[in-house]
Amino acid sequence: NPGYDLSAGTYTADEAAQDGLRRITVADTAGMPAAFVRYGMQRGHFAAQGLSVDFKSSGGGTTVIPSLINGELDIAGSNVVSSMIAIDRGLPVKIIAPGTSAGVDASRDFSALLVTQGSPIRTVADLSGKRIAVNALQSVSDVIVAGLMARHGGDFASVTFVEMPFPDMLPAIERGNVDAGFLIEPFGTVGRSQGLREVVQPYAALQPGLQIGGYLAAAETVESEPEMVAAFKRAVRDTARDIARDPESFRAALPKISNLDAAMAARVRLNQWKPDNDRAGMESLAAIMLRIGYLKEPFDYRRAVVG
Amino acid sequence: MKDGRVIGRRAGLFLLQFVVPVALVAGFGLWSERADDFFFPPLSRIAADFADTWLFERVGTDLVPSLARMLAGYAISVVCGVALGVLFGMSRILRTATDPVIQFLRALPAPAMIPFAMLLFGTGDASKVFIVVLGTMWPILLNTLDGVRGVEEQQLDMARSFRVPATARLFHITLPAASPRIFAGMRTSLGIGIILMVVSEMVASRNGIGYFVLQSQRSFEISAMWGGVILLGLIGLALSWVFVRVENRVLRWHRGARGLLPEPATASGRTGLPRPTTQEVTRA
Amino acid sequence: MRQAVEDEGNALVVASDTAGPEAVAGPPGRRAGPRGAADLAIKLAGVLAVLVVLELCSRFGLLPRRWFPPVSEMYAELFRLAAQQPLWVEVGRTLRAWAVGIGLATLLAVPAGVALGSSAVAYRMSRIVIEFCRPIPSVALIPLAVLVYGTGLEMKVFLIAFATFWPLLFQTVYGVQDVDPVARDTARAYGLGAAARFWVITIPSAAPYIATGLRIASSIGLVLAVTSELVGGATGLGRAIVVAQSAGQITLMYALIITTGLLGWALNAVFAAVERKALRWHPAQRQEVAR
Amino acid sequence: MLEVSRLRKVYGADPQAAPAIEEVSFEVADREFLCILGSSGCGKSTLLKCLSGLIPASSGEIRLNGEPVTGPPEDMAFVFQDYSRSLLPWMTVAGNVSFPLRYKGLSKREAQAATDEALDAVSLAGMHKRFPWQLSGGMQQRVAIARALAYRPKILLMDEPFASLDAQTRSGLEDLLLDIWRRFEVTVLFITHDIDEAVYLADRVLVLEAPAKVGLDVTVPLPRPRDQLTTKALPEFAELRGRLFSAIQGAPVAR
Amino acid sequence: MLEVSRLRKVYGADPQAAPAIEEVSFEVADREFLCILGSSGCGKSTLLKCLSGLIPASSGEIRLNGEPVTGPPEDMAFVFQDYSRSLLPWMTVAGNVSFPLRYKGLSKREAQAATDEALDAVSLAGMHKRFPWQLSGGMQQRVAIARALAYRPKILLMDEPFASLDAQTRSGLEDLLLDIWRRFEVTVLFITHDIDEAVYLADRVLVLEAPAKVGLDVTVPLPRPRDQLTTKALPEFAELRGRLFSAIQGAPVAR
Ligand SMILES: Nc1ncnc2c1ncn2[C@@H]1O[C@H](COP(=O)(O)OP(=O)(O)OP(=O)(O)O)[C@@H](O)[C@H]1O
Ligand SMILES: Nc1ncnc2c1ncn2[C@@H]1O[C@H](COP(=O)(O)OP(=O)(O)OP(=O)(O)O)[C@@H](O)[C@H]1O
Ligand SMILES: [Mg+2]
Ligand SMILES: [Mg+2]
Repeated sequence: NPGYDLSAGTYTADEAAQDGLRRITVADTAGMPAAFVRYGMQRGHFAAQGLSVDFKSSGGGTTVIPSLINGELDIAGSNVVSSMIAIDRGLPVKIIAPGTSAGVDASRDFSALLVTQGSPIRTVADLSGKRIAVNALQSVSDVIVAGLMARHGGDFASVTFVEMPFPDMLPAIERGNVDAGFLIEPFGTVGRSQGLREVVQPYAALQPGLQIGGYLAAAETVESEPEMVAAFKRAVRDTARDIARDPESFRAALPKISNLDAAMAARVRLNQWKPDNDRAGMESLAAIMLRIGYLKEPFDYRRAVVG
Repeated sequence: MKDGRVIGRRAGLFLLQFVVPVALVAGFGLWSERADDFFFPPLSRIAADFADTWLFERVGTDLVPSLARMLAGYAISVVCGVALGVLFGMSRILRTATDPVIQFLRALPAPAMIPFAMLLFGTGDASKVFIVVLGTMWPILLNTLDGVRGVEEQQLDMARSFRVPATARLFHITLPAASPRIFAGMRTSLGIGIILMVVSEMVASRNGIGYFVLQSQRSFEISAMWGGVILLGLIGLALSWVFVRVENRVLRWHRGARGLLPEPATASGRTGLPRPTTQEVTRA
Repeated sequence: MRQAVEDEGNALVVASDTAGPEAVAGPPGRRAGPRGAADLAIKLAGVLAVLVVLELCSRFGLLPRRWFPPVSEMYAELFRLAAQQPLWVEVGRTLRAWAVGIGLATLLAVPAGVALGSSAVAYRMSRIVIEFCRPIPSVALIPLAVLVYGTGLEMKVFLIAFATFWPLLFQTVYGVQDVDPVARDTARAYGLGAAARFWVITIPSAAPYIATGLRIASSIGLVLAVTSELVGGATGLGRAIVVAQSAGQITLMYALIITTGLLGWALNAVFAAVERKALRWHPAQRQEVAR
Repeated sequence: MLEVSRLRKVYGADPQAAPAIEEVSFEVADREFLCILGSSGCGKSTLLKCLSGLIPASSGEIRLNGEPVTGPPEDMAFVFQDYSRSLLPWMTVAGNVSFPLRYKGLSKREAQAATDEALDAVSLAGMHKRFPWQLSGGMQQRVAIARALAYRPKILLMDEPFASLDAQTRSGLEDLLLDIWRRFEVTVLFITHDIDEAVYLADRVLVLEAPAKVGLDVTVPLPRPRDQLTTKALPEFAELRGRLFSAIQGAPVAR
Repeated sequence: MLEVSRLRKVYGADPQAAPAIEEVSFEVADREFLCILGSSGCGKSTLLKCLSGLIPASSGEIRLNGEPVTGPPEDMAFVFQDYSRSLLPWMTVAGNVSFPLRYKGLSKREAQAATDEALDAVSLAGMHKRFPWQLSGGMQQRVAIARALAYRPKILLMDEPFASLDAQTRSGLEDLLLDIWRRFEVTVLFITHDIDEAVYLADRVLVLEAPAKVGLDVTVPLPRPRDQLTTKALPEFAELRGRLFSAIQGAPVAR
């Protein structure tokens, strides 16, 4: 298991040894997104595009963006909502490639809104006035909830979002510290197996196949190294297609390329990856964000996204 | 004439403390206006943001709850830290038995302990107070423990020979003798307390300065974040100002015994206890 | 202070050979043997008591077992981990940042503390800045630190040094103010210059405070090393905790947290041992020897 | 009645180390005034601390009225040789003197009266509100003495209590001590280096030789009440003084 | 030549407070041996500290060889009254004696030799490796004395240096001091409460009255070299002793 370490800190594929490859430094969130890049590396999709990837796992939007700007990272994964906020505030970064996406059908979506068995919450509209655990405020989860409530009824302003790490949500739901939790895999699976009830698969419910993640690069990099950016995009596209074609081998690889143990890897709902950016999805998210004040100006897709 | 000089010197000392801060602020102000760096916005913008936010819109919603949680945690720490420090300082067996556990607990990072705190105390204020306690108790405990162990033997022997009971020895000898160390620990903890107040508000919060700073960071409102940081600094200044005043009163004897008071009580011993001086004093 | 630097080399030699070889010889009749064994037993008893309580808490559901596994399972996981290299790699990453950060903070804070503790003017000039900067939480600085130093060792070292500077500084200031005036006058009477007094009087008098400060800083440094990895994305134990957490491996996560605690304990033991040697003259250590 | 039998004291954990007290046996009757002489480092202070139960003896036995002494007995006062360290710097002079009284059961009022009286007796009236570190060495020593006197002990242990005092203050305090000793029926153990003082004060003088064993144990045949002028002019005084002087001269110096 | 003119010292910042030294003027010739007597608390220690430049005078002037004294002059040694606190607890006995020597420029070897010699002289040979807190009071005082002697000062200030020593050790050290004073041409200022000692040692005796003003300034007419037996037997000795005694008796006690 070469290159593996506990902090999933750095991972350099064997191909780094080969000559003639462009070395790039990429970071992505620990867990499934990180597994995606490493799967692509394992399958040689990056090397095929002339890239040798030094992979780091990241600590989320607030730290990867400074790293992109100071040149420490070439490319970093983040979620589209945080990325759009950063771009809206004038940070010189651009979305260059799609990251994870919601499942096309709800049963294969990796997000889940969980409540206790006895909870009165049955639909999105029931969430009015309730406390929902999310892993980060001003991020994907609250935007998605806002979108769902706008569509299905309910008063978004009356919802209280409580920020906590995913693993802490399950006990918090069970003990009644929050009324519902907005989880992703593998915690959704864990929660369901522990008897929590799934109200909805929020990502897919808002829009099947909605793009959640995205790869960012500094505007300067996009400008000065278009070929590298294009090569990275192609590698992402090839990896996404590879996984879409044969999700089970990706699943089989999970215990090696992520921290999931084999039992869990066999059960989780897999994320989806799409070959291209989802302009419609991003624009609909942006509309919601503008409405609830997360964006200050209307989203300009052409300025924010490359390709 | 001599009085005039003394007053002049006092005024000089008083003004002196503003020289460096003013210079730094001016320097940063000038630099930041020109720097055009996203992460270091112009000082004028930070100031405007600060005024918008903290005068006095969010005082009630964020500042007060934060301070209340922090001070509650700090108070618990002082009480527990001193009590445990005295206990462990006086009993070799207890000290030895608890040492590994304490050293272990001390090294646990607060952010990693938040899940555990939430398990124990839920997501409310109690878990945040717990996080503050978990971080601020150790400097007080360690200093008290070392202070208690460093008490001059002769003083304890004296009290023992006069058959002063153990509790009285504790309150009249051990604690006063250890008080310079206890204050050192409390001073250290004060800063840590503010830091942990912020850390504890990173998770499961709906208000507080830490929450505000974190959300500003999240949404890349950098000048708002700086405003929050400045507020934290100001809180630190204010609390330490109060702290030093209390300390000067309580540790006056120590300053005097250490020859650090320029104005010891006068020889005539006129009235009551000597008046506490209002400035921290060190020997030039 | 300038003079202190000039005379430093010379002064160090003197200070060390007046206290050095003799100090090692020590008071007569000091034996560690039986007492050391008894201490060890007491310590083990203390640790065991806590472990048993925790174990029972989760076994009997006082703490929800699913979210707080029995400690025996955590330790089992830890032993499994300890047999493998990856754990030690993470420990190494964390410790390296810790060591550099603490070292840097000590080098900066102790001289600064001595200067502030012995000069009213210096203290006045800096106190507002100090009190202002001290409560600024490192977590708030993480994005800036990442911007300036990246997510590697430097960022961690910066955060650790920034956070541990303050306790060390204040402990030193308080220590310097606790110098016995008769001892200070003695040195002055014998014509010791400011630099010599610094090494011969001030440092030893303040040493108990500084030693406590170092032990406080040691654990704060460790906490910050881990926090900066947790939040800032640098590799090390903290990152491993996040990774374990994000994979839902609660037992692994707690095993890693325990590793942090054990590290803190081990580092403290080292500091305490050095302190016991170096401060044998101090009443706190004397009690353990004489009587 | 204080009985000391085969007392031995070795500092530290190593029983092989040189003893501070080799082996001492003696008795002190109730209300006796015993002075202890001996060269520097011969173990006088150690002996006093053992007798007071402050430090444990390595072997041997100390009995007070038949009871073995394991800790400081009731109604005992101690004036330490290192007086400046035995004063509490965070208390005023009055606080230092009255501090033990409160735990003896005196009311605040009584404690204050006793404090005032004792401070008066050592010529420190008006110094109540000063702190110890604002006093001269001799004044500090007198505060320590006042504390012991105000306590009205039944046993008074004094370790070179007058060492830092001038001749006049000293003789005044000697007489004060004799007066208190007589009026309140105190047993006094008094260490001094001043042979005149020892002879003038004591019923009995013990000369210790290093490492503390009793070298000489003489009863002072001088009549009471004594008086600085007449007593010191007595031929017995001079004779005893000479004897003690040569006894100490002959004693080996402590190493 | 040390000149003190109209020296006044008030502790604290309040100039209205009672002064520790009212107003003192006197001179000390080079190589003179001056003893200072005075009741407890009359300002002797304060005077010595002012002369040494350790604490600033409130007014008046101190000149050493014509230069005003603003800080501790070179080649001065000081034995403090509070000897136990002037020993550094983190240094061994040898370390305490030798540390000033190294800063005086002596090589390690020379410092060690001087330390050995001084410790020998005060009968503490073999105590090199002990720590001060493992010594008896008198031994600690002798360490402080050894430190001063090893330093080979030109000016030696001693504040009740022999207060905790037994008669024999004391007279031995008196003679040692006289010997060193003569051989190394030291100016000595020596505070004591022992009139015999003052007369025996001094060229001149100063009696201070509280709050320190010079009450008496007498030259000691005794021949040198002096000797414990013969000198003290001289009629002039007894006469001077009597004079000083009554001078001190007459002085008011410090309040
Ligand atoms: N630090 C101080 N602050 C205030 N007053 C002081 C201080 N030190 C001494 N004094 C006062 O100054 C006066 C003189 O003290 P000093 O120590 O000089 O006396 P002394 O002659 O040495 O007495 P002794 O023989 O008892 O040592 C005393 O009344 C004392 O209370
Ligand atoms: N804490 C200690 N640890 C080790 N040895 C000690 C300790 N205290 C005293 N001693 C030794 O015990 C011996 C007797 O000391 P003690 O203090 O009883 O002498 P003393 O007769 O009171 O002398 P002095 O007249 O000088 O006060 C000395 O040799 C001393 O070095
Ligand atoms: Mg003694
Ligand atoms: Mg004096």
